[in-house]
Amino acid sequence: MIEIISNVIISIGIFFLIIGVFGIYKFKDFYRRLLVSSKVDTVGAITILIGVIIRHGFSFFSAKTLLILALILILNPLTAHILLRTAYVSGHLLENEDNKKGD
Amino acid sequence: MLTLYVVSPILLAVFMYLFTNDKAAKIIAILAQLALIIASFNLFLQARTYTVSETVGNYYSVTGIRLNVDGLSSILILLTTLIFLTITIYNFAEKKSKLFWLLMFIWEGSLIGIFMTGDFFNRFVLMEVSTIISTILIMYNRKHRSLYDGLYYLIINVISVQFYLLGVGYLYRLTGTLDIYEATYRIPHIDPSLLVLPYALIMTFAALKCALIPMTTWVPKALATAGAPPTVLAVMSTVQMTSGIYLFIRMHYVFGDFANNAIFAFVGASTSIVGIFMAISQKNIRHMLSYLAVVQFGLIIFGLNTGDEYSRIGTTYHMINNAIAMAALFLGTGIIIEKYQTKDLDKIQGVLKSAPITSYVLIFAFLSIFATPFLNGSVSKQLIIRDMDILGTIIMYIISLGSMVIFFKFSSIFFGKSKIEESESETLKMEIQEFSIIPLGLLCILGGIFSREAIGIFFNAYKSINIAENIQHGVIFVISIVIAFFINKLIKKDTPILKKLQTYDMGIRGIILSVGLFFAFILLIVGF
Amino acid sequence: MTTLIVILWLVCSVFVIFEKKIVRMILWLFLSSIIASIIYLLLGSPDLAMAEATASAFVTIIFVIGFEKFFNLRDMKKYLKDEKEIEKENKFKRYILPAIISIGILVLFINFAIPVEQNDYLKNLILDRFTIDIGGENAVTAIYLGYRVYDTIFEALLLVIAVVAVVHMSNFDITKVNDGKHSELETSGMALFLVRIVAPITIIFGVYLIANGFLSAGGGFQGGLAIACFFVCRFFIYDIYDLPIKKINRLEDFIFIIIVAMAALTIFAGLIQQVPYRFMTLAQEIYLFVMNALIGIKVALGFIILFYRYVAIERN
Amino acid sequence: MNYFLWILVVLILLVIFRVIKGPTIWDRVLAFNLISHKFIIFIVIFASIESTTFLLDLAIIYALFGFLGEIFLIMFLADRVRGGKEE
Amino acid sequence: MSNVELVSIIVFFLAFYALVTNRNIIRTIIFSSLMEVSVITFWLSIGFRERLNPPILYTMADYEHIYTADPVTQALMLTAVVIGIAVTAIKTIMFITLYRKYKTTDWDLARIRKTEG
Repeated sequence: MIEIISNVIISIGIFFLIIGVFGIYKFKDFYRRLLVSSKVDTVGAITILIGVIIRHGFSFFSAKTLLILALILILNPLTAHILLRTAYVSGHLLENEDNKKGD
Repeated sequence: MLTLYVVSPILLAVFMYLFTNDKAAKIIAILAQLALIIASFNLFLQARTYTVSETVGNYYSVTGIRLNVDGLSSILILLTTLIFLTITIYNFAEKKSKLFWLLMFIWEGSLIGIFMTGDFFNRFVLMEVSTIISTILIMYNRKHRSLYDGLYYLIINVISVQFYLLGVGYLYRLTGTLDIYEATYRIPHIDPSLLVLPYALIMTFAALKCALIPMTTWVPKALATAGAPPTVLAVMSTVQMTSGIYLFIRMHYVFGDFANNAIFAFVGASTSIVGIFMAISQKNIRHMLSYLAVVQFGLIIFGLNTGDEYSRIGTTYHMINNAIAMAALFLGTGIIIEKYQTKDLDKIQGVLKSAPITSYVLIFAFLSIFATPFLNGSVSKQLIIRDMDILGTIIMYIISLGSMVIFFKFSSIFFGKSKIEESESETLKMEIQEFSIIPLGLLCILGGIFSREAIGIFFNAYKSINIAENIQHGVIFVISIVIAFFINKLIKKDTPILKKLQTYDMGIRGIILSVGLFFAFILLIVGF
Repeated sequence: MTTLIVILWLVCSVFVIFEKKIVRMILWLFLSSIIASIIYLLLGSPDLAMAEATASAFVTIIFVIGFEKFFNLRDMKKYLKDEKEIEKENKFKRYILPAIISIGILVLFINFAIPVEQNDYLKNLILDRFTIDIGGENAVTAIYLGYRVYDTIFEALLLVIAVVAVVHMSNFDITKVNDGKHSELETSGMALFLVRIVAPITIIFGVYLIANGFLSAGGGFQGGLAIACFFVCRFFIYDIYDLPIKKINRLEDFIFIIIVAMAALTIFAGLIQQVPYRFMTLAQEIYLFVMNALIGIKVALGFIILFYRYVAIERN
Repeated sequence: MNYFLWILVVLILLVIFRVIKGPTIWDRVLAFNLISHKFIIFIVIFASIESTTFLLDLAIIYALFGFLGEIFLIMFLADRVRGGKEE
Repeated sequence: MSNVELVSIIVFFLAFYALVTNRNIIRTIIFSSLMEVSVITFWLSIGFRERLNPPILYTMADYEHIYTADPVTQALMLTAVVIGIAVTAIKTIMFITLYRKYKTTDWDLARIRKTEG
């Protein structure tokens, strides 16, 4: 039973990841791609790890997975933030949806 | 405790680097060298009768790293300590920092380790250590260093060592062991078609280390780089390059009957002959000497792969003689270059008057190299020739002739009038330096006169040269020296070919490509 | 599974080679190394996967600092102008001939690389014996610190030499920089705060790797690099170069001496085999732990020096 | 569980196309970030299949070191890239 | 021949090709790093079987060690990785100093400037 539940949760996470990958091809602007992919990716990772934790129950394995989850929670948005900030500071411009240069 | 020979210089070096000053370091260095030479002589005496063998940590069978010292390696260890003692004395009056001694001692330790180890992978690690240390040391002078040469030398070595590593991988898969002696027993039972690849891969690296053609061009980069201390070059041209030959000998021994001698005899001979032309064309003393080293190493490879026991003993003896002569040449020219502040062959004149001792040592070293009767070089060459066929004999004499021409070109520095003034402060330093190279010159003479005894001690084989051979050799020697003199007169005019040869330099791409081509060449010949 | 990841690795390697811009090459190399480390994991060697992942990150850091000047277009243009100074080679000689030769050698190589089962002699011998001879539960650590500790000493020596070489090769003699060149990125408050949280995790994790080295995957080298990673984080946070490099350097050399002495006393002299049978396991575990810790500290110090040397002095 | 690994590898392959294509360096770094995170998940699922705890250490190493290398690259790119042009 | 071995050899010769054709010192350094990675991968593929277990005591399922990875190659390659990093650091610093001196990233141009003085 636990196996099935965890498999379903992991499948949902994988689905999020697929959406994230779809996102980096759908949008034509870097900032939009960053927004979509990093958010969805983080959500997917969290979901998958929760699935793995459920699968292993209350054990050392789960504790370690929890640590990884915490790390991903910190590091993934942080990377996205620094990436965006640096791109913006160094003058990478926003583009409109129909590929015209904005201000 | 064989590990002590390797670990103690390294430990001492780091200890010295941390806790002493420059002056104390110098004295400790000399004392340590003396102790090491005594210890290695003791080891040599032991190894004469039986192979000293030890597994690091006394582990079962081949699980650990096995160290082996047999006759050949004990001789080379003795040679290493001898040369390091010489250069320690040579450097005594110079201001060298602790760093120099640190690197030198680690280098010595790693070289002794290379001669000792009986493990494929350990050899790779030690080779990397010695390569990197020699790279730092040839660029020791911060002001005059040539980074291009250093980078070239480092990168070609690092890339070609990957071929060796691949070869060891294939060999490990076949034999299931990393121990060289264990592998030697197993290889005869393996299907020969499986051995082609590891043989070609390992031999490619060995050939690069021996500076065989077409991978010769790294030698002048290492041995003639601007600003390298002569002591470093003395070690580089002798022990470091001999470690390449040692690798070659050991690997050929591992492959036993599978090893193909004919190719390497051919490649060695052609290396020597090309090296002669390159050396004659040079105007820079160090370039000339570095190509002379190439000639000698080609000759050694040629001697190793032709003939029988006699030529093998002769070649091994020649390896030692060559090392002593090369060390004398590089140290002697170091004195001269420092005195004249130039490396140009045409600008140096009258050395015989301004530095008589140095020039006599240089002359004896050269005489030894081109096999003058009664010197050690002639004994070893006659031993090589003894059982060779006609073609091999002719090639050997041609190489001797070429060395003579090189000598005549070089000898222009001895005559004429010297244009430099003596400075008082430098004399003591020079005296110590000259004092340090006298033993090397003496060894050239002693090794010739007492050749029978020397070969007896070194190889447990009493093989001497009879009178008829001596007379024959003497006649050919006189004839060839006359021919060489006239050839030297002929080539004095600047021919365009020589000028082209003088500036010839293979870039990094060329040498990497030639490593690959050499590998393919061996694969093709051995495989089909 | 392995096949697909190997193909990924091949794709990345191809792009390392045919990419024109240096930054992209570094990125591809990083990616290629990381995929390679996944391959190592699938081949059953988590130790090496860890080592490769840490090493590739450090190599990337070195490359980024070293080749920083050649990132932008202007330098590349200048480089192209340089190229015109030398006489032009024709395309056949420069690209097509080497390609033909390389493919030829590759075909020859594959022709002679006859598939054959591995000879398991040494592997079985070691797997059967390592718990008795060396102790611990990780066979890789047992070989690294036991059977082949002689190699490990030279490896540690090579790191000492690398530090010496980096100091010697550089044009700068300075070892202490109080106010170096600051990074241009005005780190935001959020980033600072989060890096501050991450930094202690790295050091704890490094200690954990070192301490657990002989029981599971990991060990001195990987843990040492993780500790060095803490100092990289420190560089992110404070942006200053106030480490006493000279003292660290001396400490590193000193620890190297201790490592060699320790190996010489216990393994080379065979002291560890003299221990009474009752205390054997304990002695072995103490040996493995101490040796791992020493190597970890040495590696950490070495890489801290290398990193600071590059980032504080060579960037100017 | 094995299917998840296959899907992840295919996803990684898809993201690699973004690294190849990505018009700016920022796209490449972003795609790289996604790949390294997918690898972390890959390792966690792999460890879960094998039920070996120490493989998770590798995932932590990936998280920490992938992050560090990436951040370093980004930081040094900052003053090298101006005006939105790549490199 | 396993896939891993085949691809690692292909990558080895790709790096070889790249080293032969390029003239840029930076690239030479990066390609030689790639070559090292390929050689390490080759070594690990020596005892290739599907689903190998790590050589750690409690994961080794069988007593004949058929499905246990070879610890020897791993320990050797751990050494090779460390050597690789040390060499890379040295190469990079040498390149930086060379660039300061000759102001070029080109092998041939560096040689020309060296002989000019």
